[in-house]
Formats: sequence, C-alpha cells, structure tokens
Amino acid sequence: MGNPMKIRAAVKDGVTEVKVLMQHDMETGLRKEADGTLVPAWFITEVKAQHQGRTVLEAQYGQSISKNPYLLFRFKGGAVGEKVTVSWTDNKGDTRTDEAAIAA
Amino acid sequence: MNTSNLTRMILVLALTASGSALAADTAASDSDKIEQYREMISDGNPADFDEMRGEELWKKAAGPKQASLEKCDLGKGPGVVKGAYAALPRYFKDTKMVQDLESRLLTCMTTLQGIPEEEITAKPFASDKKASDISSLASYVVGQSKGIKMAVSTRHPKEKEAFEIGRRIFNYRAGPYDFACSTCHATSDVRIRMQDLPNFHVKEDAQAAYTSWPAYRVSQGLTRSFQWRLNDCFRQQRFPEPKFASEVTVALTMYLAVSANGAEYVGPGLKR
Amino acid sequence: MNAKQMFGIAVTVCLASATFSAQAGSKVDKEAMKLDARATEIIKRDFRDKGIAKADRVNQDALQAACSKYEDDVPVDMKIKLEDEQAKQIKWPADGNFMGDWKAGEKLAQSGKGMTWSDKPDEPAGGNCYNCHQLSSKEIAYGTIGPSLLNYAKKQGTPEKGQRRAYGRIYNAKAYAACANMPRFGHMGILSEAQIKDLVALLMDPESPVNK
Amino acid sequence: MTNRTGREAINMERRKALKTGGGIGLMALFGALGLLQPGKAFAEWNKTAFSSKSMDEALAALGVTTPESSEAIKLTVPEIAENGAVVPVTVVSTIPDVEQISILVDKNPNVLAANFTFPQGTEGMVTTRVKMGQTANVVALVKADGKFYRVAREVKVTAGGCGG
Repeated sequence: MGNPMKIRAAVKDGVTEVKVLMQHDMETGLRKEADGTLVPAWFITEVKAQHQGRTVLEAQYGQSISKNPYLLFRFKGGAVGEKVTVSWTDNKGDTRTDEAAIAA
Repeated sequence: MNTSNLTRMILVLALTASGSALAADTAASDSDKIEQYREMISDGNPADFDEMRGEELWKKAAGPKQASLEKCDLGKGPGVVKGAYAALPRYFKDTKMVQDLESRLLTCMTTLQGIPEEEITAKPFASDKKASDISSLASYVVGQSKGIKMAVSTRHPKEKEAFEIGRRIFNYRAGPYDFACSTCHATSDVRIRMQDLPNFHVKEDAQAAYTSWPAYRVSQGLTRSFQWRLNDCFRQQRFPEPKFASEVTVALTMYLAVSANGAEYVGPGLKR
Repeated sequence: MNAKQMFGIAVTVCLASATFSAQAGSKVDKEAMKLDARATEIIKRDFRDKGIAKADRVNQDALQAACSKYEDDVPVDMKIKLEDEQAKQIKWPADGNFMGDWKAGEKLAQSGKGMTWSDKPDEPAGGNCYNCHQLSSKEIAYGTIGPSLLNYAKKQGTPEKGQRRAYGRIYNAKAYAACANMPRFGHMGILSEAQIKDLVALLMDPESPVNK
Repeated sequence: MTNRTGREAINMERRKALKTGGGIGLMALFGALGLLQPGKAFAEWNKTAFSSKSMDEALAALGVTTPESSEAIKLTVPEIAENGAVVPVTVVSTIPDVEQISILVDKNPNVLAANFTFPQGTEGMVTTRVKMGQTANVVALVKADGKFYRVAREVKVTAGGCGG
C-alpha cells in the first residue's frame, strides 16, 4: 500500500480549504536509468476527496503531474472537527486513503 | 553600510544614470520572477515525509544491539532532540571532537545500535530516489529546531579551532578550476545561471542560506542533508570527494553555522 | 558614467573592505600559522578519489596558495609577479589564427559540464560561460559572477587586439588578474586550443549572439 | 504514526467501502451530471485523452469543440520556472457551476496533465503542480454549464544552477 498523505483542511467564512500532499514517485515511463533502461510508468491515476462521505472533488491524473503531488481546492460548508477523506489509486492498482479533521 | 547595500545602491544609481543598465534591470526582474516561482512552490513541502520517516527510525529498535536512538545525546542530554540542531556543531566530551549533526548521529548509531560505521558511510546520502536512514534521521532532528534561534558556541578551544579551520577551508582554492567556496559565496548580489548566491560575509545572506538547509530539492525529488549540500558544492568546485562527516566537513559547517547565529532556524527548506 | 564604470566602483569598494579583513586576519602570529598548517593537514587527509576527481587535486599550485592565503587580495608586488608568471605560460596558437566557429562556441558556452567527479573521462568539458556571464540577449539564465559580455567585439580596439585578448583571457585569466574567479581553461587543460578558438569566435564574430 | 496497525486496518475497511458502495453511487451521480462520455463507467481512467500526443488529439478525446477564450478564468503559473520538474498551476473560474477543469501542457509528450471534476458545492478552482520538459504553454480548459472555455499562458523553463 502507498505511503501516507499529508492533509490539511481549514474552514473560514463557510468555505473549507483542503491542501493535500501525496507521496508518490509519479514515474512518466519516459525516464531512463543511468544504464539506459527505461523506468516503467508508475503514477497516480485517480484521486477522490470526500467530506463526511460526500464527494467534494474527483481528479484523474496523467504522467505530467509532478512527483509527490500537491492539490488544493475549496468546497462550501464543513465544520470544525468534521472529516475530510482523500484516496488515490495508481496505475499499478495500489491505493491509499487518509483523513484529516477540519480545523478553524 | 555593508558591501551588499552599497552594491545595491550603486546598481540603483547606475540604473537611473544610464540606458546601458537595461541588462541589469532585466536581470533583476527575472530574479523577481524566480522569487515568485519559489513563493508558489513554498507550500506543501515533501520534506515533511522525510521528517516522519526519520522520527520512526529514531524511535525504532535497530542494529545488532536492537536499540533505538532515544538515548542519543545531541548535546542537550540523552534523548533531547528539541533545539539540538540550533546549537550544532559543538564539542562533545565523550568523543573529544567537535561534531555536526550527521557526525553525531553516526556516533550514536555505531555506539548505541552497534551498526558498523562502514555500513552507514557507504551510502550516507539519499540516492536512486531513495532516502538514506542517516539523512532521514537528520531531517527529523532539524525539524525539531524549527523556530529556535541559531546559537552555535565557539567558547570551547576546540570549537574555536574548528571555526578558524573552517574559515581557511572556505577560502581554499584548488583543483582544475581554482575554485574555493569563496569564489561564489563572498560577493553580494551575484548568481550562477538563475541561482542567486548567498554571500557568507553578509550576516543576513548567511543566515537565510544556513537556516533553510537541509532542504527538499524539487529538481531531484529528494530531501537533502547538510553533509550532502557540502559534498555537492565540492563536486561543483571540481574538488575530490570529502569523506562523509569528516573533520573537513565539520569545520566548514562550524564556520557557516556560526555565521548564521541569531537567526531562527526554519528548515527543512524547499529548493528548486 | 555608464553602468559598467559604476560596477567597477562597487567592486573596488568591495575589495577595499576585503583588504581590511584580510589584514586583520593574517597577523603573522604563531597561532595563525599553526591553524594554517592544521587546515592543510586536514584538507589533505579528508578528501578522497572519486571518478575522475583524484585526491591530489587539493594540492595547490603557487598561485592558488597565494590567493587562498590572502583571501584573494594579494599584495600588489606579488600580484604583478604572479600575473607575469601566468602570462609567460600562455600557449598562443601556432598558426596565429584566433577565430574558430562561433556556433560551436555557443554550444560550449551553454554547457556546464566538465571535470567534476560525476563527469565521464571521455566526454569533453563545456565552457561553463553562461554560469557567470551574459552572452546573449535571448538567454535569460545567465550568471553575474563575471561581467556581461554583450557587445564584446564593439568594445575592443581592433578585431586583432580583441581576438588576442579574448584568447589570452580564456586560456589563462590569471595572467590578467592574479586571483580572478575565472578558471584557467587552457593552462589547466580544460579546453583545447580549438575549443578556445570557438569561444573567441563567439565573443568576436559580428554574427554571434554576443554582438547581435 | 504510532498506531500504524490500527490505521491500516481502518484503511482496509475504507478501501473496501470505496470499491463497493461509494463507486456505484458516484457512477450514478456522474451519469446524471453528464460529465462522462457515453459508455465510460466512473473511475475508468480516460486512457485516450491521457495518451494524446498533441493538443488537438487531447481536445478531441475530451470531447471539446472550439472552446471560447474567457477572461473569467484566471490561470496562475510562474513566468519563469527554475525547474521543469515542478511547475505550480492554479486555475480559478468566476464562471458559476464549473463541472470540469483540465490542465494541459502543449509541448509535453503526453499533453493532458489532469482532469478535475467538481460536484455542486465545490468552488471552481484548483491548484496542482505539473512537469514540463521545456518552455511551453500551459492550457486550462474549463467546462461550465455545458460549454468549454480556454485560457493559456507560457512558462519559460530555464537552467537553474550550474552544471547543466
């Protein structure tokens, strides 16, 4: 299974801002090792964020997303202490889910 | 007035005085754009993950002695991590040496955990996209000095000596390019390519540079330790390789750390 | 007064302040000499071979030792002596021709490769020029450790003089300023005569980006 | 971190839940919003779009026809990126009811970098970071109220330190 994410969520004026930092190599499949062998593509393909069980953002990623992907978005609502859950799946079928409580 | 301010003032004068200063003007605005780029990537530092990895390693029993590093004395007493980095390098009575963080971690890993030194120094840096244990441990320890003011002592004669030797290493020209550290780091407001260079003779420059290392390098996708920073400087200086945690690296670190005294430590940083 | 002259003043002032600190630090006392010796001993012990960068690279020649000792501000009589010695060792082209191909020169100027332990022994070194100098109004990623070389040719007396000066400075910058930051590309065998000629062409050819 | 085993167990449960209940519910939701091309089930990664080698190919795969240029979309990218490995991109749309934001880089080997889909209640904005092989245009494509809008900005990718 994948390595943990860092999720920060904070609510202000009725809008929750979510910042996510994922740990993933995001190999394009185009990079070569020093000896010339091609490093196979290995990257996150899907990301989903939920607030109290309701989906608030959905993303599909390609090979061009940077290593250790960073994501920031905002949704209406959310209260201090409520949970934001983020999961990702990569092209090898590996997944990771983490959650964070909304802060003030 | 220090030389940095003076150069800046003269540049400003030159800009107003002559149209031929256009090049300098463009250079300055390009630097601003780079600054803007750095600002945009400053949130969400993947070095956090290396700190987490280091904390786990610190607390986990390992090595032939199956011991954790929780009794490791980084200068503030066994197991005290908070603020330790802001006072390193320092003289340690048990080893009778001035040690920087990585040299001290090496001592703890060999004595407390019984891990052979060669095993650690064979691959001391993150490489092939993988972190090294000692480098992650360093990330964890430095993170525990966030917000603490640098206060590196030169009171002990050995500490004073390390500082003086460090200064000489800083100015030591050698190799096919005749470079010393000072070739790039003793003048204000200059850059290599797009990279602004800190002038270690100017307090604010030295402070900003020293307190933001170790750092996550986005170009390499790795968190880099201070020993790595020096190692790669010497590579670019066209020098041979300094031995990991050797006296030459510790003395140079001492010189640079003292020049940063008084500034809040803010690392691990995030760099291009 | 133009920007370059202004910058000249700034550099002079910087050097003046460096002189002050160098004098304060270089008091000939026993303690300092002991530290010098100790530093050298540590440097010779703590570096090791890696790739093409062998440990003996830390051994200084007389010029390197002098510049290190005086933190690049050597006394004036010594400076002149050092520069003369370096100038004598410049190997000028046997055919008397300084100009190569400026396009090859531009490629060399862009390359920062050469002489590090991660460089391969069979790969020719680059000129590293853009690391420190502006050489084209199109390239934004240029360094400022050295002066801008834009319009270099126009600032020389005659093309012949300019070509000779450019060749000499690239071959051995220390013949012109003993503790210059610039490497001695010919003297140290970093670049070949043909490569230096390509760089001279980059600086002097009216068609090159330097002079456009 | 201290309670790793416990955390993993929770994650296992969550993954199971995601694979069963959550997925179906969302598929219905997306179907209803008309966000997916006919025949494509939810969570099926749009391979055609992400394999596109040119802007035209990518737009076609995304089902986009002649996007309008719009001042209501703000695309923030650095003018100069010191390193192509990490180029921050922020897209903010003031057009209401944003359904989808796509980010493309015209000179990358695979031009489509990411597709974000926005349920109701989520603001039409997103920040991400993309890789760029060279100086190129970053393109933001916004779908709102069934229409496509487009905005592009150039990012210069330069050499950073020495040794390049």
